[in-house]
Amino acid sequence: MTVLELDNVTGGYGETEILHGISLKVDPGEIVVIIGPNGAGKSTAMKSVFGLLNLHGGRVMLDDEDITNTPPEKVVRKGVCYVPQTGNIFPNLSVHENLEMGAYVRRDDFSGRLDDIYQIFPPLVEKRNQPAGTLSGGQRQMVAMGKALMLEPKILLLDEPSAGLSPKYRGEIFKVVRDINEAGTPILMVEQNAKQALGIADRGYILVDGQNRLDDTGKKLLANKEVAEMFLGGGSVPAKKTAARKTKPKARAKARGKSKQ
Amino acid sequence: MLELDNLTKSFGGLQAVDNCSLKIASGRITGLIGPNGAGKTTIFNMIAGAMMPTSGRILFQGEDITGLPTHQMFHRGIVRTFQIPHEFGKLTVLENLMVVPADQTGEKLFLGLFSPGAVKRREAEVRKLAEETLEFLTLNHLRDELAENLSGGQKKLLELGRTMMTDAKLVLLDEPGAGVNPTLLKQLGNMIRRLKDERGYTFCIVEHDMDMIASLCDPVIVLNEGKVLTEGKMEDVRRNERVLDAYLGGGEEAA
Amino acid sequence: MIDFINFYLIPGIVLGSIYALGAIGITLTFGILRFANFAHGEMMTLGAYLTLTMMWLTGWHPLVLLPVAMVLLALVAVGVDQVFYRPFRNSPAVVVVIASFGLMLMIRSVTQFSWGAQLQAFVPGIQRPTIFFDVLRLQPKHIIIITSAIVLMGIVHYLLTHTRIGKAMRAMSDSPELARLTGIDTELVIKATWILGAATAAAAGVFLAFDSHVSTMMGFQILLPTFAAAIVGGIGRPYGAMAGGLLIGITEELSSYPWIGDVPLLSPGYKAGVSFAIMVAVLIWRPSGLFRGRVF
Amino acid sequence: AGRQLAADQINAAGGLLNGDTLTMVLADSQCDPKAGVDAGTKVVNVEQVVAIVGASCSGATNGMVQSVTIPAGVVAISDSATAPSITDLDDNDLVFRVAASDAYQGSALAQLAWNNGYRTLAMTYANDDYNAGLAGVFEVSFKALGGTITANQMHEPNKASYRSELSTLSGNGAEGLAIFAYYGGSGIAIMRNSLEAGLFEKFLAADGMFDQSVIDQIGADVLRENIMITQAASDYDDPSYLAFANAFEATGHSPQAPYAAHGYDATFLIALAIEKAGSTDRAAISAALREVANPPGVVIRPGEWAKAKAALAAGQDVNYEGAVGQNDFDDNGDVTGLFSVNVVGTDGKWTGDLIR
Amino acid sequence: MDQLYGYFLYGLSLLTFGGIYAMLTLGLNIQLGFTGLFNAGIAGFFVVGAYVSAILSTAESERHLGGFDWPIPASLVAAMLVSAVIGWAVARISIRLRADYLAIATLGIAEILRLTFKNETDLTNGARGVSYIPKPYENMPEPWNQILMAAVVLAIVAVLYFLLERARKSPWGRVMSAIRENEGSARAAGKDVDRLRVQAFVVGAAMMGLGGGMMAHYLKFIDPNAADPTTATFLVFVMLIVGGSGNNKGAILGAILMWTIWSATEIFTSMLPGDLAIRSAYVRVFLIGLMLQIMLQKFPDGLLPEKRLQSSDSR
Ligand SMILES: Nc1ncnc2c1ncn2[C@@H]1O[C@H](COP(=O)(O)OP(=O)(O)OP(=O)(O)O)[C@@H](O)[C@H]1O
Ligand SMILES: Nc1ncnc2c1ncn2[C@@H]1O[C@H](COP(=O)(O)OP(=O)(O)OP(=O)(O)O)[C@@H](O)[C@H]1O
Ligand SMILES: [Mg+2]
Ligand SMILES: [Mg+2]
Repeated sequence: MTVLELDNVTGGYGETEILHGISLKVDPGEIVVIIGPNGAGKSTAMKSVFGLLNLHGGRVMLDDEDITNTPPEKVVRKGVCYVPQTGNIFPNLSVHENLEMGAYVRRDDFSGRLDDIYQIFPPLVEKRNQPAGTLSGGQRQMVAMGKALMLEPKILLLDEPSAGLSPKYRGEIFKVVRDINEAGTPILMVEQNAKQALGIADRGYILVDGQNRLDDTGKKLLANKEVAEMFLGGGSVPAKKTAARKTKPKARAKARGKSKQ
Repeated sequence: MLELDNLTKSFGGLQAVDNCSLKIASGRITGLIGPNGAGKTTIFNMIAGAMMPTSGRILFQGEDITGLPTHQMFHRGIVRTFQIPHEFGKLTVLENLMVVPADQTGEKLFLGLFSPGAVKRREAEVRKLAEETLEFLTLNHLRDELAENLSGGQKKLLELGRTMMTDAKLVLLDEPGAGVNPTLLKQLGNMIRRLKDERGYTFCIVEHDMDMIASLCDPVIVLNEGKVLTEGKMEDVRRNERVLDAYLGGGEEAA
Repeated sequence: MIDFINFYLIPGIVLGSIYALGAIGITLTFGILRFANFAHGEMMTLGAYLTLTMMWLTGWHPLVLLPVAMVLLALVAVGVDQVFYRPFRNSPAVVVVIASFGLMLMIRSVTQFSWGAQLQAFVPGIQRPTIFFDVLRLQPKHIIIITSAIVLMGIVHYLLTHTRIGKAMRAMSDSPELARLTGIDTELVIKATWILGAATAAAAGVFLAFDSHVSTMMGFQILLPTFAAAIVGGIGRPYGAMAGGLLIGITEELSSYPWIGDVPLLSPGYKAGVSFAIMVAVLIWRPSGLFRGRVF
Repeated sequence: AGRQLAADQINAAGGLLNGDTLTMVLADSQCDPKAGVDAGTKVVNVEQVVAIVGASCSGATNGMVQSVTIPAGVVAISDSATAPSITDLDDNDLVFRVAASDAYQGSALAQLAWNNGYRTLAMTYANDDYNAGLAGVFEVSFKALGGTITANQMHEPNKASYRSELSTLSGNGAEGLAIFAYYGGSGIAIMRNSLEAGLFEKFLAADGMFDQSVIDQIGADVLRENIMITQAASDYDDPSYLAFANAFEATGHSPQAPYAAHGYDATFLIALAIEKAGSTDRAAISAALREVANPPGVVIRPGEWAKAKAALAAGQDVNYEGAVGQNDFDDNGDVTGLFSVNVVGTDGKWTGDLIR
Repeated sequence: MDQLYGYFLYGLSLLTFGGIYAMLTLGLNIQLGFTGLFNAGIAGFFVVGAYVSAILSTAESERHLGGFDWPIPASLVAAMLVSAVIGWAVARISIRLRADYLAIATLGIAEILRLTFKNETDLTNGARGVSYIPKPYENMPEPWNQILMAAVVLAIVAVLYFLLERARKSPWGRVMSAIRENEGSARAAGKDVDRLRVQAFVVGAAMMGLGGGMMAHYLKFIDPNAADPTTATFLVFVMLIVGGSGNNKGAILGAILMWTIWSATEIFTSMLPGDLAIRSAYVRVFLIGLMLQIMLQKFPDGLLPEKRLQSSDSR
C-alpha cells in the first residue's frame, strides 16, 4: 500500500513537455527526497499531483484512488498538503491570518495547533499582525511552513523548505520534518540542501531532465560517489557534469517535437 | 569602498536596521550573514537606492550617496541581485541580459529610431557579451525561452548573470545560493572569484550557505537585530559564542 | 447654516450612501477578480428595473421588493459570470476590463430594449419633507435610504470579516493560485463575490431610483463617481468604499456651496469633475487609498 | 415616427415620380459629431439617399453637413436642430430646417413670462449645445423686457442630485425658476429636487421639457397652475395641423410628441421637391425645395400628396403649408416658427395654446 | 455604377475614420502595449488635440478664441505639442501609480479636461462647438478631396507605423518591455524608469493629440461630445485589444476593423422591420457588445498577438 504514487507521468505547462515519464512513490511513514539540477522538473513533478499542469500521460494515485487532474482544492481536501517553492504566502494577509488560512479546510478548533507553530518558529510571534509580504525572506519561509503544518495531513509535500533559512532554522526545519514524520505523516520533499535532506530521508530520487535518473535509500545515495559529484557539490567540477548538461538542448528539442504531434 | 555610517531603518516601531556602521573593502568578497530578519536585505535595499534610510549616511568611494535613486546607484557601479528573482518575464533569457548594460545608444528613443550605425555596433557588443554570459551560466540552451518559464534555480542564475553584463564596481548578491543545486553553486562560487580577480569587482554577499561563505568570503560581517554582532574571518566568526547561539545553532554540521 | 445642512450636507450623505453601496461591488471585483468592472453601473440599473417590474406586477413597496431584486440580480450576475467572465480567468486585467465594457453595452441595450428609454418612477409625485425643530428638513425616504444603507454595509462588513467565505475572498485577492492550494474553491469564492456585489448593486440602484427616478442610463451616470469612491477608500476594502462613497458624495455637493461670497465655490459644470479631482489627489498622496487597500 | 407617416402616405397615394416608393433609411447620429459624420456618409453613399431629414442634434448636424452633405451636394432638412449657428452656415443652399432657431423660442418664452407677471426669475440650463443657446437668448430677452434674473446657473446634465445647485439658485428670492434642460437628462430631477426641498414652486421651461412623463413623474396636481412650457408648435386650429394630427393619431401616436410634426413636414417637403424636380438628382432637389415650400402656388396640406402630384404634373406651382406652420424658408434655409404655451390640463395632460 | 461609387466613397470614409483611430491605437500601443501604462484617458488627449488644432486653424470667430488662421500642418504639430505637454504634466503626477490605478486616474483627468473644454465657453464656444474647421483638400473636386483626405491620413499612419516598428525593435523597445515586465529590476539595471515611462506616455499622448486634430479637420466641427469616453476611449481600447496589444500591425488592423464593424452594423440593423428598426440602435449596440465578447473569447491575445522578436531571428 502506497500513500502517493506518480506512475509514468508525462506533461508540462501548455504545449511544452517538461516531464517525460516520472515515476515515484511514497509509502506510509516514509520521508522521500527529490534532488536534481535546477530545471530538472522537480517542482513540476510536485505540481502534477495538484492538477496544476497539462498531463499528457500517466497517473497520480493517492491511497489507491486515481487523482489525476483533480483540481488543487479537492486534492487538499483529500489531505495532501503542499508548500510551493515560490508564492507560498499571502502577502497582504497578516502572519496570523496566513496561519489560519492554512487550516481553511479544518472546521474544528485549531488554536492549539497555532500555539505549536508559534513555538516552532518564535520569530513569528512578534510579527503575527504584520502583513506577511513585509517579512524577510527567511521569515516568509517560516510562515509558509507553519501554514502547511496547520493541517495534520495525510501526506506533506515540501518544495525546498529550507531555502533562505539561516543555518539554525535550517537545522530546525529538518528536525521539524523528522518530528512530523515520526508522528506518522509521510513526507515528500524537494531539496537542494541534499546532504542534510538525504541524511534524514528513507529514500531519495534523482531527477534529471524530466526523467528518473536514480533512486535508492538515502544512505546509499549519499555514499554514491557519482551522485555526490554530480548533485551534491562534492569534489571538483566534473567534466561529466557539463556533458550531462549538454544533452539538455536535445532533450528539449525532442520534447518540443513530441508535444507538437 | 563602501561605508555605512550609523544607518537606521525603522518600519513602524521596528528598527530593522539599527544604527549600523560597517565598511566594505575594495577588491574583496565580504560576506554578510545573520539570522533571518536581521536586516540584511534591508541594508541592500538602502544601498541600492530602493529604500530611503530613516537616518544615517551611505558613503561610496568617499561620496555621500544616501537616498539617490536606484538607477543612479547603478551608474555609479553598484549592482544588486534580488533574493526573490526579479526577471523580465515576457522577455527571452537573452534579452533579459541584453537589457542590462548601460550606455546603450539605442535606448534613446531618437537614436534608436534614426542612427542605425552606432546603435547596431553597440547592439552587437551587447549581444556578444550576453551570449558569453549565457555560456558561462550554462543557460545557453534556454536563450530564446521566455524568462518567466525558467525554474526557480535558473532564475537565480539569470539574476547573477545580470551583474555580469555591466562594469560593476560593487556587486550586492542577496542569497545567490538559495535553491541552487550545490554543484552549480560551487561553480557560481568559482565564477564570483573569477569576476573578482579578472574584473576587479567588489562583492558583498548575503548567504545562508556556510560552505559558500567560508570558501569565498573574507571578511564576514555578522548582523543581528539590525546591528553588527561581530566581524572577522569565517573561522573566527564560527567559533563566536553569540554567533553560534543566534545564527548557526546546534544543527550546523561543520564542513 | 441650516441651508448648508438641508441642501448640501443631507443630499451629500444620501448620494454618498448610494455611491458607497455601488462602490462595494466595484471594490470587491477589483480586489478579488482584479479588474475594473464597467458593467457594474448597468447592474445597478437592472436592479432598479427588476424592482419596478415587480412593483407593476404586485403593487408592493419597492423596499419590500428589494430583497427579491437582490436575489434576482445575484442570479443574473452569477449567470453572466459563467458565460462572459469565466473564459477570462487567466487573462490580463485589460482584457477583462474590455470584456466588461462589452458586457456593459449588452446589458444596457437589453435594458433599453425591454423597458424603453423613457424615464419611469417608483412612486410618481413628490414627497414633501418632514420638518424637525422648525428648520431641519428631512424627507422620510432619505431617512430610509440612509438607515438601510448603513444596515446593509454592516452586513457586508460582517460577512467579510467574520465568515469563512469572507476570509477566503481576502486570501484569493492576494494570490488565487495559493488560495487553491490552501483548499479554497476559488470558483465558489468568485460566485460569492458576484452575489455580494450584485446584491449591493441592486440596493444602490433601487435607492437611487427611490430618490429620483428609473432610467436606463442611471447606473452608468453614477459609475465613475462610484469608481472614485472605491479607489479613494482603498481597493478591496469594503468599509473604505463606504467612507469613500460618503466623502465623494458630500464633497460633490459641497463643492458648489458658496463658501466665499455668495457664488458657488466651483461652477456646478465642474461638479462631475470633483469626484475625480479628489480621487486623483488621493491617488497621488496615498496611492493605496484612505484605508490602505491592496496595491497591485 | 412622423417621418414614417409622411412616407407611408406618399407611397399610398401614388408614390414618387413614376410610382417609385419613398424609402426611409435610419441612421443614428447619437448627438456626437463623429457619429453624425459617419451616419451622413453611410446614408449618402451606401444608401444613396437623395436627401436627408436630420440630424436631430445641432452638434451632429453641424458635423454632418459641414463634412459630408454640403460637399456631396445633398440637401439636409433638420427637423429639430435649433442652434442659431446653423443659420449662418455657408451651405450652398443645402441646409434647411423646419424647426425655428432658438433665437425665436427664447424670446417667446421671455415674453410669455413677462406677460404672466413674472418679474424676477432664477434660471438654470443644462450645459449642452441646445439648452445653453436657448438660455442665452432667454436671458437677454427677459432682461430687455425689464425683468430681473436673480441667478443664472449652468448645470451638468445626468447627475443624480441637483439640490446644492438649487439651493444656490434660490438664494436671492425669485418668483420662479426657468429650466432649460431635457426632461430625462436633468429636467425632471431638478423639478423634483426643488419641489421636494421646497425651493421653487413655479417653473418655466422650453420644449426640452415638453413630455408627458414630466406630468406623470411629478404629478399633475402639483404642476397645475405652476408650470408653463413653450414648444415649437403648430396652429392647432389650422387645417394643416389637423390634417396631420388626425392621420398621426390614427397610427397610435400623439401628434404632440416633440418634433413629430417637424419630421413629417421635412419628409413631405423633400418628396415634393423631388416631384417638382422631376428626378432624384440631388442638385435639382435643392433648387426645387424653396419653390415647393414658399408661396406662390397651390396650397398643399399634409396628406394631400395626390393633389400635389397632380398639380405638379400640370406644371403648376405648389406651396406646402405644413403641420408646423407655413414652412416658408428664408435665405438661410430657416423658418419662423410658431410656439405654443403648454400647461397641465384637467385631464392630466399637456394642453397647449398657440402664442400669437 | 452609382452604387459602386457610393461604396467606394463609404470605404474611403471607413479608411479615414479607421486611420484616425489608428493614430489613437498606435499611441495607446506605445503606452499600454510597449510600456504597460494603462492610460484610460485617451479622450482627454484627443479633445486637447482636436481643440488646439481647430482653434489655431480656423478664421476669426466671435464665438471662440481664434482667428489665427494657421495652415493645417502647423496646427496639427501644435496639437501634438500641446497634447504632449499635457501628457507630460499628467504623467508627472500619476506615472508612479500601478496599472489599474493609473487607468482610473487618467480616466478622471480626461473627464476633467473634457469638462474644461465644455465649460470654458469663451475659449471654446462651450457645448456649442467650433465650426468651419478647414479640411485638407476640401476645395478639390469630389471624389478627389475624399481620396486625398484618406491618403493623407493613411500616409501619416504609415509613417507612424514605420517609426513605431523601428522603435519597438530597437533597444528602446526592449527597455520598455523590461519596464513593463518588472519595474524594480529595470531600476536595478540602471534604467531611469520614471523618465522612460513619462517619455512613452508623452509620445503616446502626442499621437493621440494628432488623432484628435485630424478628427477635427475631418469632421470640420468639434464639440465636447466628440470626446465622450465611450467612443473616444473605450472604443480605442477595444480596437487595440482586438487587434493585438503590443503589435503595431494589430493596432492598425484593430482600428480599421472595429470602426468598420461599429459603423457598418447600422446598415444591417436599419434593415430590421418596422418597430424594431426604431429600437435598432439598441440592437446594434448589443451586437457590438456581443461581437466584442466573441472576439475576446476566440482571440484572447488579439487577432495579431504580440511577437517579441526572438533573438535568433534578428541575427
Ligand atoms: N516593509 C516592511 N514593513 C515592515 N517590516 C519590514 C518591512 N521589510 C522588512 N521588515 C522587517 O525588517 C526585518 C529585516 O528584514 P530583512 O528582509 O532585511 O531581513 P534579512 O536579514 O534579509 O533576513 P533573511 O535572511 O530572512 O532574508 C524583518 O524583521 C522584517 O520583518
Ligand atoms: N510556468 C511554466 N511555464 C513553462 N515552463 C515552465 C514553467 N515553470 C517551469 N517551467 C520549465 O520547466 C522546467 C522544469 O522546471 P521546475 O520548476 O520543475 O524545475 P526544478 O527542478 O524545480 O528546478 P529548481 O531546482 O531550479 O527549482 C524548466 O526548464 C522550466 O523552464
Ligand atoms: Mg523547483
Ligand atoms: Mg533577506
